[in-house]
Amino acid sequence: MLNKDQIAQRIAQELQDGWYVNLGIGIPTLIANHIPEGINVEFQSENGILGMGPFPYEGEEDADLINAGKQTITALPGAAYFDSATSFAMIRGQHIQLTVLGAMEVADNGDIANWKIPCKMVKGMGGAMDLVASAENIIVAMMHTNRKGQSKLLRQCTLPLTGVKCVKKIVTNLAVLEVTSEGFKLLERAPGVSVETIKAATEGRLIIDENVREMNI
Amino acid sequence: MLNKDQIAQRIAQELQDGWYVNLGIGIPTLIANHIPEGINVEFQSENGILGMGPFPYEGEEDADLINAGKQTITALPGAAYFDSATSFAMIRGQHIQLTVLGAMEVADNGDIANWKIPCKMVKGMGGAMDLVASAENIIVAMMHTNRKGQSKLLRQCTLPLTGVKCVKKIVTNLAVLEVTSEGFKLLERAPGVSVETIKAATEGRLIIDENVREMNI
Amino acid sequence: MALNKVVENVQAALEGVENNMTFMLGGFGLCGIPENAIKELVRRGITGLTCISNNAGVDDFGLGLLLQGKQIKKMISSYVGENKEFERQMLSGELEVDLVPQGSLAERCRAAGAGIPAFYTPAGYGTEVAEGKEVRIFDGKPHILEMAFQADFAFVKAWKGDTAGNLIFKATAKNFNPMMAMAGKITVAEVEELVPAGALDPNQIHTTGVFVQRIFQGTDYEKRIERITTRPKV
Amino acid sequence: MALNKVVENVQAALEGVENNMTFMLGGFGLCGIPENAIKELVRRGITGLTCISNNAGVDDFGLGLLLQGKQIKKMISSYVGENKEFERQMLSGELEVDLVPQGSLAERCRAAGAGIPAFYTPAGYGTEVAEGKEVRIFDGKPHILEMAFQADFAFVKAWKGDTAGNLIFKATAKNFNPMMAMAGKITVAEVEELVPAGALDPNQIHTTGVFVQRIFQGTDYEKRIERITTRPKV
Repeated sequence: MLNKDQIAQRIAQELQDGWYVNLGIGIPTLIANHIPEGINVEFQSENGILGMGPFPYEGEEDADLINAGKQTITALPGAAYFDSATSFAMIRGQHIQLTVLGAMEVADNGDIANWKIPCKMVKGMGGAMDLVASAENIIVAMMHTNRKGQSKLLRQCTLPLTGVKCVKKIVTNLAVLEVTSEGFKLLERAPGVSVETIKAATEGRLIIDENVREMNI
Repeated sequence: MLNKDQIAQRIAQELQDGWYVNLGIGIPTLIANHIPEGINVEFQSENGILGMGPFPYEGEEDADLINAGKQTITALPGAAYFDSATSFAMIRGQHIQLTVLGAMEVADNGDIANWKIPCKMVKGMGGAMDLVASAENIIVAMMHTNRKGQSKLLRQCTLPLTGVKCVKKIVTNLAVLEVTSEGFKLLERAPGVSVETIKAATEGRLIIDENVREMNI
Repeated sequence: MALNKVVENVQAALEGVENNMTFMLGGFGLCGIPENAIKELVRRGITGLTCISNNAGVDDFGLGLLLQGKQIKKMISSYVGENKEFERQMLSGELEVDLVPQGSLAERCRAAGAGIPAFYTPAGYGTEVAEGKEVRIFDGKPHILEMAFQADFAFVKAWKGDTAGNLIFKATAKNFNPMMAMAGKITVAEVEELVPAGALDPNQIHTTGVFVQRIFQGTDYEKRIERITTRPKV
Repeated sequence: MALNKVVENVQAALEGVENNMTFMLGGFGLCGIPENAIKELVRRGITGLTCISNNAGVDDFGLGLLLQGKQIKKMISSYVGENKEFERQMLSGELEVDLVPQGSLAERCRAAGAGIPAFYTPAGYGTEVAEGKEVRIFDGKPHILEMAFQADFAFVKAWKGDTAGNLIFKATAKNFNPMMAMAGKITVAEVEELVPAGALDPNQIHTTGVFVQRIFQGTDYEKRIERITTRPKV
């Protein structure tokens, strides 16, 4: 079973040289720490920066330089700043090759719910709806089940949707899955995790080929 | 009867302090030479400059600095450059207080035709359709009649339209007229030009009050 | 000569604000917010406001200050609830909240400034954001029709500005400020540094003075950081 | 590390251009046109092209060079006919011409790059430009629906650019270049001065590298002026 950092590490293996990438808050943020050798990517934060660098050293924070999670950041050489309309022009116009974000639920048709729980305080969708509606390549990073042990990979989402038929791939603590027209296709299982465990933790339709390989982590 | 420079001079009297103004090619261009004392306006050229200044001195032309008529220009202190989308955001978004342009025909409901003559070479509308469709305040600068002596102020345009019901005021070599729901209202006549002359030269509906005053030129 | 948009201070800049108006306020989180204008709105105590702003501040800073005084009737934002008073007012029904996808929020501001009354976007299709909105397929993909906003005033904050109203923003403090500057019937810009017309390079202007009706030199900027995050020096 | 978009020369930059493709070309008149790309398109002799460009050059410069070789099938522009060969081909029916209001041309490029499939504008309502287009009333005023363009390649010209593809334009040579850069499936930028990533101030970037697939150092810029207009020294 993977921990959160290992989920990020596994997703980092999906990165391709030359990609622009938008990382959501939570697990996706950790991906920046695991970029494979020889792979060069540039991070976009939707509040207005391309070429986002690491957090600043203590005492070097700049109130005018933050990421979409409102954390202080730095800019790498070759970075550029832009306004919010231009930022979402990049996103909506499919100039960002990969979006990674967390989710509360994913359905086996690619629907995603990650912004609202009815009867609870709603904070808003931020940029998530724009991101999922436009990204050509969306990976969801999440735990396979919720705190009550219920599957987050469903036949149909029960929570209000963020986007429809948009998720392409899911990396959880248990597995790597691809969304196909017939449901979740199990691509890889986490080290030491059996296909049966994944089956039991997945409520949506699950396609299992012979010999599902173990992740290389 | 006014010459072209005097038409420009009369229109310049309409300028109000603090206005942004877009001047079309031809007579409108001459307006910049007649800005009244104490009136401060800024000129926009739709190819991407606010704060357009006079032509450069010989030998100081910059190929990268032209106006919408493709003439070399200069920029005044406080000028700004911008792209074409932003330029027309200013125009379409009604941030420019006055547009002055020439016309081949104006109808007494405010329709204007100034871009195309059927069966002749068509050069295109450039920015004219955007300007007339959006400007709150459009003044047409033109001769009252065409080369054949026919009226250019019509009941209805015969040429393909540039915009509908948009012209507010017309300054010609003979008169100043306002477009009202009942037709062209004669506001002023050029020095030495009789109301009868204007009547004869105007094909569209003409509203004539008693004592039409002579222009102050 | 360049036009002069300078007003003496924040009081003069906010001349004409009234109860029940709609305002746009630049900023992302607490970054790039018009601190001076917000303080003056608090001081004036006007109420019934509709505020279009990506976020709603924190309890004791930014738009949170207007919430404390119950001056806001409705928030139009993409992400809110970083403060308790907001949550209380929202749950009690005192505060109306309209949540808009961030990209649609930005584009609806730009559209307002650009004379585009409406446009199609895929964002929000199939979600509750699309409820009551026209759906249309383009190139096989469903989109929804989103409308331009309208605002009586837009309050923006820039790094540098000149007397003609030209603005330059710094780093990610740019965010929503340029589009909101385009969209206000009256746009009020406060700047950290006000310089004479001609002092800024015309190639480097982010927002041209044509969009700005009033500009003033801001004072006492706190520029609070919401989440200071650092790494250790190696 | 910033991504590297640099290609060696114009030949490499135009890899993949083919007959019958649709191109966008930046520039207003002869100001800010991608001189190197145009010359290379002429050299390659590809034909059947659809060119989206505000103007069509003059007889012996700019897009006029492509017209001389009868490489263009269709022009989508706002203002054309500054050259005799254009006129001849248009009147003889060899050349198809689609005239678009300049603001709609600019916005349709931006829309293409911004993932906005369509938008409403008042420009052209009631004219032949509106023929066959949806009309809708917003706030009492009629608007027409305009669609985003599509382009296989966009060719733009900038003043300075860095290896990451970030661009800075000079004065009014900016014009259509930034929106077209956003809109090309492959955007090729040629620059007067190519510098290393990090050499340009990130606050001053006009077009970010995310929109640019290939960048190269242009050569032999003529930068011809269409209408030299001067005033006498007093």
